[in-house]
Amino acid sequence: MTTAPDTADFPPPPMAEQERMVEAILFAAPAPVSMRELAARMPQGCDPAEAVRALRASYAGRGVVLERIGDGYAFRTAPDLSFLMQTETVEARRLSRAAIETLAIIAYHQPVTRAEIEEIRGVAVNRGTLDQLIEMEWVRMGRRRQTPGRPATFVVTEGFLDHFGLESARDLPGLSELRAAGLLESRPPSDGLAPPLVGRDDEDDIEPEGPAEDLFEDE
Amino acid sequence: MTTAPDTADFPPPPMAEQERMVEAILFAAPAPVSMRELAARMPQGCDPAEAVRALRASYAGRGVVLERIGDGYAFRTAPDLSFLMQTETVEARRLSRAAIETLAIIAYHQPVTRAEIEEIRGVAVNRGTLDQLIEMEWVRMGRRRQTPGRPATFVVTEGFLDHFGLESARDLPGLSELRAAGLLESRPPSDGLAPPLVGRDDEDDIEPEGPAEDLFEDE
Amino acid sequence: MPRPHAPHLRPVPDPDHDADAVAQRRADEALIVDVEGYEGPLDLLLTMARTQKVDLLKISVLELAEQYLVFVEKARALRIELAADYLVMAAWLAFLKSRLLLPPDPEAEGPSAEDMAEHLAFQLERLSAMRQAAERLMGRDRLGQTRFARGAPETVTRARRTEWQAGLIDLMRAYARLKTKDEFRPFAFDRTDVFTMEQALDRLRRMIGFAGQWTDLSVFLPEGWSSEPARRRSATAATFAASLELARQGRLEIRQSDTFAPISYRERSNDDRA
Repeated sequence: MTTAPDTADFPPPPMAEQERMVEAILFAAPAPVSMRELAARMPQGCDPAEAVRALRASYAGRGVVLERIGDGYAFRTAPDLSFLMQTETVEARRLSRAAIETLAIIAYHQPVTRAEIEEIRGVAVNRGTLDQLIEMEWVRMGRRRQTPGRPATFVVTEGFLDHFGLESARDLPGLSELRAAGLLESRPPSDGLAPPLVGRDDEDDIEPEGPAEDLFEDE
Repeated sequence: MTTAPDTADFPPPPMAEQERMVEAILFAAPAPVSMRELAARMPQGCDPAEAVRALRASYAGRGVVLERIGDGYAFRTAPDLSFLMQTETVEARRLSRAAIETLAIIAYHQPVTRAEIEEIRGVAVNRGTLDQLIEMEWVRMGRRRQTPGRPATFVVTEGFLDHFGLESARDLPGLSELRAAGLLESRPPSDGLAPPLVGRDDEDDIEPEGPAEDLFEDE
Repeated sequence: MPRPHAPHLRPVPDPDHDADAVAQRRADEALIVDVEGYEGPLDLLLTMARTQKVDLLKISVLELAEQYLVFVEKARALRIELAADYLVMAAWLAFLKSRLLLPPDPEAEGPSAEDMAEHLAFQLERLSAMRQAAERLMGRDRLGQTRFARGAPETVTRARRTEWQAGLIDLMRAYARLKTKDEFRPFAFDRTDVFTMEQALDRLRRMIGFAGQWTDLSVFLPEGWSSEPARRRSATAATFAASLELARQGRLEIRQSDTFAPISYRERSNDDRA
């Protein structure tokens, strides 16, 4: 390094100032900065090695650490805080009718085989539907049924009970309760026809928007 | 599965830890991060405002400082160390005098309409000038003025504050003096009071395809 | 004759008289040469006002107007083409000057000359202030010039999490829907056991001619509709209704001997119809 005659006469800045300089340079640099480059950029007489050492110490245990990367030095966020380096966007979505029906059948009939689910729903169960419920951790595989072919059974999980606020799957309301709640009506409500008045009060509490829409919605 | 109820049961991390988190998030981010975003990224129950306050104090006088910019916070190198940053200095886009004046007028008079800018400068604002400022993300459209014709207004952005190192538009240099001198008052010239504004002809040379308003129609 | 409120008024100096005038002329000529460099008349006026070396709010607008008018005259003499707005400003300033020099006309409408002059001074001061503000702004510690952002920002990964919304009520409703699927079917009128009046009319019209004598209603019921009660009821009702229609048209006669006694029909002869 060439020493410019006029600057060589000045004493180097105090170490605290040199530390500041290294801090700013490393912060703004797009890539790790080598000791040589630090020395070239800092005023004459500075001791970048010492400044880096001091700076490294003062960042110890902080949210940002001074790392040596190859020949250079760079700031990086502390590894234990990497979980903060992602933003999570939560998207609320409604389950498909197929999924909620399959889930209901598993909850009411568990352990239940796929064939049984299909029999109750009257349509084939899409592989994706069961996968989705399993991925959501609301459904898991139970024991295999001891019948020919030893089919797998499905049961609901703790997570399911937690989500739906149930102590156990046995707490699910039975058919008679569903009927009392107006969820099981023997006559289809049709347009312009008022639903039966009996039990309307309870029903209102449970489903203020009325049952008719969901019953005939397209799958 | 909902995670919120589970985490709410945990006590928030100690303040020193929250400070580390804010430090890591702000260090990693290229643009200012708002308090709201900090809160969203940190665990439940954290107090990012308090953490920012503590962190700001501990960075005072360092080579890197924690700046407040509009709604957000960001680390920036200390201005006194700019002499070390020759390699990082980005060639500033050369702004015309018209662009600089227009920018200042928008900053000090915001929200301001194009007609008001023209009234202050005494010449028509050509579209290229506003386009340039908008493209640089220093200026954006504000609400339309609720006056006949509902003219668009212009305001400065957070990018402007960041670029010029301002916490808010209230911190513009000399703002209170200008206001006290009545120079920021909107004095709509009544008929015959002010010299007429000409110069639309020049503008037509620049933008033969029509008046500038069209550009900003979709607000 | 100068008016008391225009203290800065002074006669236009004779260009060849003194050194001041020479300097003034040179300045004016410099302005003319530089006219391309000005952003319009207000900008030029501001430069001229600066030569008065006073607080902009205390400038003599009258003097400024005269200076400007002299400038425009010289530009013309030098055959320099001035843009329209310079000429409009000249006309406006000439008007203002005349009003400042004349005693106020009590009949005159609109703003007074003083108001106009004051507004011009305000405009000049405001433009000047904005220029200073712009300078101060550009002189700040600007990002990328003296202040720097993180050179290697770390990427924030964006994770998408889907939160499924389903409540117990959805679950119960789904189950209810399944368990009552057979009962629940879209309303459709069951036509298999219904004999319509149209069908009955058709049948009756064809058969009545052959019957000849009084014939019991049951004979007219279609085949297979007599045994099953629901079907029989439907066919009986339709046939009876059809018979009423034919009776109305005068094509058959209806007879019932007693309440709930069998109903019988016969064709009405042409003779009777007449």
